[in-house]
Amino acid sequence: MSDAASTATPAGGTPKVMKIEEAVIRIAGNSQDGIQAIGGFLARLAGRSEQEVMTFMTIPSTISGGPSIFQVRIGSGEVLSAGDEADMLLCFYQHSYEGHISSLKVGGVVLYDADHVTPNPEWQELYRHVGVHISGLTVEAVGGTGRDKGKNIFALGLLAKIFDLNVPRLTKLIEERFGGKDPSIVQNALTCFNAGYNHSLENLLKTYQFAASEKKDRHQVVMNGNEALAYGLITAGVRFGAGYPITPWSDIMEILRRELPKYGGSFIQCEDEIASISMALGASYGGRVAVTGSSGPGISLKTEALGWGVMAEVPLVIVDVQRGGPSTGMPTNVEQSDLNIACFGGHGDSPRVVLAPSSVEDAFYTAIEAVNIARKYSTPVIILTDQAIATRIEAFEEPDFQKICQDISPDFTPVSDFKPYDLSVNDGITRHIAPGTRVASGRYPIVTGLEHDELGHPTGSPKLHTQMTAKRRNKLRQLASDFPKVKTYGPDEGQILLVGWGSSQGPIREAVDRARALGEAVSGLHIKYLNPLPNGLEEIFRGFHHIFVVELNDEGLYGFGQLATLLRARHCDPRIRGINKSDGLTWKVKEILDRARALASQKD
Amino acid sequence: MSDAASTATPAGGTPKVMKIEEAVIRIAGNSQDGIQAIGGFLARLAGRSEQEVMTFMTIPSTISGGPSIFQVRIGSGEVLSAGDEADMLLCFYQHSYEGHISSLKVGGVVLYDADHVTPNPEWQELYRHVGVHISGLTVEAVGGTGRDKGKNIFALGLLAKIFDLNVPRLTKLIEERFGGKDPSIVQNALTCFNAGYNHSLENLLKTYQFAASEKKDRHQVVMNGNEALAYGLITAGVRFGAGYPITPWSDIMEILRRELPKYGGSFIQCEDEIASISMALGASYGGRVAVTGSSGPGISLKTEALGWGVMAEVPLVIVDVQRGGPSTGMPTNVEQSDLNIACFGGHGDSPRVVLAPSSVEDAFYTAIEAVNIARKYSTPVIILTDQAIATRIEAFEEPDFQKICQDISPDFTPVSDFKPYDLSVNDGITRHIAPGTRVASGRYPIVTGLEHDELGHPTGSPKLHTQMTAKRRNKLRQLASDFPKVKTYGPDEGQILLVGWGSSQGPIREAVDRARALGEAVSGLHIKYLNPLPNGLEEIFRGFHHIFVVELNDEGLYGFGQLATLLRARHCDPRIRGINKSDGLTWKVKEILDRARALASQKD
Amino acid sequence: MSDIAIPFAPLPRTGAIATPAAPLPVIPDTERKGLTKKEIAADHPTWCPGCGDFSVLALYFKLIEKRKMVHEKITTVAGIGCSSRFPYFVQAHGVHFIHGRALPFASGISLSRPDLHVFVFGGDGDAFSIGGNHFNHTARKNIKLTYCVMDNWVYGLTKKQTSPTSPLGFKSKTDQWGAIDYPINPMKQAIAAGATFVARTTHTNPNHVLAMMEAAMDHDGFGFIECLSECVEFYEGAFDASNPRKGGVFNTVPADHDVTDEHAAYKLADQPFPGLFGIFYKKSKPTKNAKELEINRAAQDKVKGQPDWEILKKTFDRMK
Amino acid sequence: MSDIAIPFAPLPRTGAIATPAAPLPVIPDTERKGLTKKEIAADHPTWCPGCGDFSVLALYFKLIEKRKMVHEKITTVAGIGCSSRFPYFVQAHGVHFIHGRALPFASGISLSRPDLHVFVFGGDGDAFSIGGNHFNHTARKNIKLTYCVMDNWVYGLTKKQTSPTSPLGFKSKTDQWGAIDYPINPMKQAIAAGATFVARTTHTNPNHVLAMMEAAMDHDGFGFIECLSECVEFYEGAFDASNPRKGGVFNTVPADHDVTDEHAAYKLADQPFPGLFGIFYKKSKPTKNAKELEINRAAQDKVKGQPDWEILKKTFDRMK
Ligand SMILES: Cc1ncc(C[n+]2csc(CCOP(=O)(O)OP(=O)(O)O)c2C)c(N)n1
Ligand SMILES: Cc1ncc(C[n+]2csc(CCOP(=O)(O)OP(=O)(O)O)c2C)c(N)n1
Ligand code: SF4
Ligand code: SF4
Ligand SMILES: [Mg+2]
Ligand SMILES: [Mg+2]
Repeated sequence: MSDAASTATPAGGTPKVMKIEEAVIRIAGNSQDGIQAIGGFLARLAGRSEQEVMTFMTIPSTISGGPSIFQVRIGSGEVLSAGDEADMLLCFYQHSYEGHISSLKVGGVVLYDADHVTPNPEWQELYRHVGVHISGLTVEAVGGTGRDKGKNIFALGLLAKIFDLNVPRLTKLIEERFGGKDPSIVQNALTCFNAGYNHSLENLLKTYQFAASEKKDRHQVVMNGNEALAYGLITAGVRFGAGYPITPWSDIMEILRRELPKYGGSFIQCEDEIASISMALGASYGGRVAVTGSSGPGISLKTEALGWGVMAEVPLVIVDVQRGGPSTGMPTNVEQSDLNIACFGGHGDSPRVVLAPSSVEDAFYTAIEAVNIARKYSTPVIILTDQAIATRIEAFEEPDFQKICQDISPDFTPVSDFKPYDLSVNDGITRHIAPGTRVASGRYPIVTGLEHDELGHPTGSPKLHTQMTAKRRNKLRQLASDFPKVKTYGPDEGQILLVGWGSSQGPIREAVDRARALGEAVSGLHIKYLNPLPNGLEEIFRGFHHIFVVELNDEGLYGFGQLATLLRARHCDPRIRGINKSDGLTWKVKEILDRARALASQKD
Repeated sequence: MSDAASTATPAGGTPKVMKIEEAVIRIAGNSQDGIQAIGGFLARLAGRSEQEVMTFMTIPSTISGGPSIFQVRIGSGEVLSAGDEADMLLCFYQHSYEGHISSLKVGGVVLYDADHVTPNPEWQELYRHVGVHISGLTVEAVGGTGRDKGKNIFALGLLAKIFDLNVPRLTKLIEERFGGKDPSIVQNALTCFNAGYNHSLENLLKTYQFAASEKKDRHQVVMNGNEALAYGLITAGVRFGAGYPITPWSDIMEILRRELPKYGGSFIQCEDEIASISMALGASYGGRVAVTGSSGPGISLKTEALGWGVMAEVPLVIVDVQRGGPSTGMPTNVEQSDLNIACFGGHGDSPRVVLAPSSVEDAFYTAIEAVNIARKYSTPVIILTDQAIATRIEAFEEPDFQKICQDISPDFTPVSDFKPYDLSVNDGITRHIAPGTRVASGRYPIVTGLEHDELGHPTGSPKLHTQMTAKRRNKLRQLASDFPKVKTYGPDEGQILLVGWGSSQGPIREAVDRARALGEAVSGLHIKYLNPLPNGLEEIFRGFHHIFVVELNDEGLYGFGQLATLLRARHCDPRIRGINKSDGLTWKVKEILDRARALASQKD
Repeated sequence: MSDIAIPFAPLPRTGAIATPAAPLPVIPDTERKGLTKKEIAADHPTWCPGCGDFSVLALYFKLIEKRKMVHEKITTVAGIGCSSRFPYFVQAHGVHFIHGRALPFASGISLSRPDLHVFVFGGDGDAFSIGGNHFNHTARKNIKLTYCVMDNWVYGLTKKQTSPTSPLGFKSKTDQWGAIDYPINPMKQAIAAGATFVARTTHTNPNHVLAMMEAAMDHDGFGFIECLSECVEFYEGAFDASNPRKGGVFNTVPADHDVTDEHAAYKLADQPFPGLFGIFYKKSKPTKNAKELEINRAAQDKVKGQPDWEILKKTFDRMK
Repeated sequence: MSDIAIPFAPLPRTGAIATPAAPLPVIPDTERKGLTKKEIAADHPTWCPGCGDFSVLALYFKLIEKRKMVHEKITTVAGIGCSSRFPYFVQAHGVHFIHGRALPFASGISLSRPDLHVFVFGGDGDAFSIGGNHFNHTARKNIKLTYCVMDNWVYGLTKKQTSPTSPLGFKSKTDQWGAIDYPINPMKQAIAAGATFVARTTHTNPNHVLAMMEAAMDHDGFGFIECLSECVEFYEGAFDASNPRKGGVFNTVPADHDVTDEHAAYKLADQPFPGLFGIFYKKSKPTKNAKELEINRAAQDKVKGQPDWEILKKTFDRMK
């Protein structure tokens, strides 16, 4: 807790309250104990209290559950990452205690279940230990059914006390969460909560209180990145989707399957990923941009049909929730190793658009943007999100739905004559008419994956293949010129420029802030549009001595990652180097800075 | 005909023989007329006469056949391409005459079927016209069945006379070709041939004679690139393959299906491309490197399973006979647009090996090399050939089979203990034992697509994912250091370096020769190993002012092609620029030179 | 990070199409007179002279004329193959998709555009080799569309490889000694998969083909027709035994056959070639289209009258 | 261009494996004593406590013990899913391939390694959703291997989505209101596809499972077993009606059923859940393995005694 950790108070004396800017709390136990729930409550509470919040969790690899953590960072100021080190570690078992103590800041607080954890004397020197018989007290509280179900809520009560959290709001959240089912459940939950809250922590001498965060003009909503993306698509006007389950993409399809019917749409679970993208393309052809998506292996399977979308120039949104690869890889870990397939997947020259959201909120708006680009440029658009954004919870300002909700239903106004692949149209962009649109001339278009003439009929003409290939490429060049100007985070001149994309925006910005605080001339550059790349990057590069591309993927055959490859190829600037890792985990701010400093001190 | 064309001889006088170095003959008609056959005979004859030969043909897009050409270039010296301009045009119809006259060298000879073609007075000024009633005379010759079947053989006779070809050899070839079936067929063929040969061409005043080519120490064989590749695989010891038909890959699978049984192997036609690569991987796991392959869309479908091969580190050979893309694209045209998918196809970081043959002969040896690399580095290897190599016919020295034939049958010697993904082995390369191999320790390996430990069991360990990712990448770095040193074609210093890969080697070399002949400092660099790239290219680049990468693919979003992208990314040398086209046709030497000169005169 | 703007404003709805000169009047269906063959025929087919596919095309034209289809609503979808070139020859909205995936594509249209009836044409390889799984799942889900497989027992476009319907012994480029894999039985596969309309016909009997097309089109659900269509180039004479004009016999499904009896239908499919022609199986069962619609109705009842943005807002309120 | 060298010399054959210390003796099969459970069990399964898959695994161990399988020849292949984690738990050669493609992979082993008998395990989604087409084609080609589908009527690994075998009304994450797609009937699909051995069993009847595994393994061809295997996490109680211990009934195929009668077998599959258990269909028919072998024999007779290089040389002589 920025500053709390420093001031170690002497034993004895009365509890005193201390103001803090932010806190990183790591909850370690087993997934079955509902530790995610504790984190969820804290996050939502922070949202309602207009604080910033970010969470991070690990998912056990076995279905039956197992050791798992949930880390939540709550701040009155801007929260950019889930935090490198925890201020407090709440642990339910010996394995949680031993496995995660190292993630605790020296001087930090260990809150442990005294029924399951025996503290280690050495560690007691380094960290402030607080033991509570969480299991036992929970069983007592709910009336000795013998099962300690609810100990997570009990622990939530403890945290509420320690961090002086808003109890009415928490109570409300608990009621909302457990409401509906039989009332006894809500009752038990509240009992556990109060038991925890009222449990006296005589041996803990301090209560922390978050400094008030500046008032937000709109309410905050709290959700994870998959939810944000799914609702963004609905807001954009998407009403049809098709997919096949795969982690971590599945919840997007599950949300759309549940929600779309309210809007007169539907989402179909298909027999495989190939059928899903084909079905989505069919619906797009039907007149309204549709969505499909997947993760890992499922994305590879979609590349053939994606190529048809590029050739036929049919709009489509494809969501890729990246996970650890290659092959089945590491399904519940994060990685940014699908940039290559997103930009180049599929045979032949098949230019498509690739965008990457940087946060949960950005996932929401990126979805809308993707839909609009797909329609405007009549092209498939890939949204390259990842497991970290998918699973982490953030609070962000509630969107102004009345303002941004889109109607993109098809238009069947008859046309006099029509050529979808018209080479003469001045914007050079293909437009399709949906079936059901009458063409007065009686000449109807065919939409096809063969090289074609302007009406969509097959051609073997070298001239047409040359022209159509250029047409498909040039519209993306035009898109690039429509992109908003890229700006650096921090001054546009300095020693080191940290270039990143996707979910690493937060850690990179935090790294920049930290370095700046220490007087180091470090700035950040976040690239959201990955294919085509925005123009004018060379000017930005000119302002720095070192350009490091920070990516969660392998350094590759030649020593740099996937975005670095694109940038080096385009700009031929040897100062562009890679900071990469493939350990399946998000960046720690410290890792980035250490690597950057080391690399900068090396000769290129 | 290098020199013939220049010396226009006066009308009248007696025929005289003239020595020529080489000739480019274009035969234009309908595919049904068996014009491919004429070309085939000429090519095989050239082969037997130890001449160099290269052919080029177009395939009608409709199944029912239609206008088609076959061009053959025969030379006593080295023949590098099928030739830009023809010395002689043999045309059967008005459309063939009008459609192809422009491909004829000014002063060249038009040999036309006077029954179907009426010469154009203007053109008669520019080209020497020779009309023969080919159809009529054929019908007469075979005894007026009314059908002009055999007119192609009649025309062959004419050419035999004009070019003073070796008649006994030709006769033998005709007998071999039409033998087996009922004798009357051979009879008719020979009748047609002789009729053509003995038809007096009083109005053609010259007979051409090829200068003797220097004696080759081995016999020459004549075949197309698909045949060479298929037999190369058999020579390498491959005994199992699986595939699904697609043009132009199909004949490779058809040849293997027919030939492998003789060697105790088999090739299976599967229900689709995914099943084929899966089946091939199964056979590879069974202990002996197997092959699969496809073209265009089929390659996209294989990327998921390919990724498994990379992750599990199972050797496999994947043949990609490139055609015009994207999507169904232009199935019977050539393109080099699959380099991206070959290097990057599939999700996650999945390093694999990519090689491209440069000619029919090279296709044979590249197949062997691919198999050996796949086994030595336990990795999937992609052979990136293309429609041009697949369909063109070349003559090359018969391989010394006794010397190069390989036995790669599996070895089941029991082992004491075994870890396929052993991180400690000094060469850092994974080895597999085939099922059937006893492990004395009783601990057996699992081969898997999940990230794994050394025995192949799943892991969630960040450390192992980092180590295994490095292991999969580093073995390819090691492979790169084993590559033979790359050499330039022509001096290693100069103005322009023309970099190319695959089937454009011939035209590029010819472009270099031509430019050099004119005193221009142009050299060539052929890159056979595309992933990983060979080391030390920067030294070669240093010797030139301009580095132009000549590719049959699109200039892309940023103005350069797919190999250029790889080279620019690795070497960050802005002088690397692209010379690209996507018209579905092979390079004309003139195109390359014109484009190179123009680009060189531009500022970078 | 709430400084997010959306650089790409939504296109106006009309932006989806090339700006038409002056918007044209919509012709009420009642005022339509059926289309003439001339109006509905596009490119001259690139098929080999004599290819069976010509008759299937001709009968599709007849169907369009006879049933007075509304021109702009005709939607023809195909995969890849000789037969799959079909849409190019029909002067109407059409799609030439990828090999083996025409059904899911067409399902996407069918499920999102209840106002259209989609026709899908393709070959035996497209349908039963690479496309086999989509065939089964489209059938079991009973998605409303008409699927006519032009079965020539061979891969035509790729020039004579064995197809899943090639009989044992058929000499192809991939089975030089004759096919050895047991062929599939399209009728049995369709019935076992749960198809609700299963019929068999042959290109040499125009009236029968037309009758089957009409019946399939009128069926509310997945309508599957196997139409024998000879490949004169690579499998000449394959179907002579079913062609009276070639000394063959054209036997129709017995009049007393109960088309709703799954087992009887399955048994009919046992007969050796030329087998029987007609409707083997027909059952009315709610379509997936209808079931999805029901789900929508139920869901929309709960939010009656609210504009989309309001529904979204309420949803987000629950995430505060 | 004949200056071509081959930079990569072939590896010595033994190069395929990590150089073993001292080559070890091969133990003749006759001298083997059956393996113990301890020798054949690997990692402790990561399945949820109570998952039906445990019993299937236990019975595979039993089969291995009982049939005295040679350790190094046991080859277990799976796709992706909870059930597909199977190979990790067996201490023998094994492969964890990709989702839905275990059958073609296993076929590659079966067709190139006649000395091995491959067992394939997987789930209902793996087998009938993404893998459905491979299932049909492996069945019709009658490729020799044993395929045991552990059917739990749900997607387990991905946490409760509808599977092709989920009954109508099953509430899953992708069908919150209950499944609406008509489920497939694995027995009918297998029979119609041409499978030559089709059996059904359930994890709660160990002896029956073992019997089916033995019969499938002894069948010369494609042996398919649907084994109900409860997902206690996401579909608890799904199969109670088939479990006497839960008040259900376990009815076996009637003794007088003729397993070679395709129609009778197809009819048996009509019964509503819990249906019947046992062998529905069994027919001996030449396998693809045998037919390919025949082709090889014929081809090799023509080149009897010639080393490979000579055959190649002769072939090239014809291309001069
Ligand atoms: C993914 C993919 N694989 C293979 C091909 C090549 N291919 C085109 S059509 C075809 C099969 C044609 O047979 P069929 O479906 O029976 O149609 P037909 O030509 O006989 O009418 C194949 C294998 C392709 N275009 N795409
Ligand atoms: C190509 C691909 N698509 C999707 C997935 C995600 N996935 C893994 S297992 C599975 C289905 C599991 O169901 P089932 O096959 O019935 O096995 P179970 O877990 O029920 O035993 C899915 C969809 C994947 N790994 N690969
Ligand atoms: S190849 Fe066969 S199927 Fe194709 S067009 Fe010709 S006759 Fe018809
Ligand atoms: S989720 Fe279901 S299928 Fe998977 S292990 Fe648990 S109980 Fe078994
Ligand atoms: Mg066919
Ligand atoms: Mg399952």
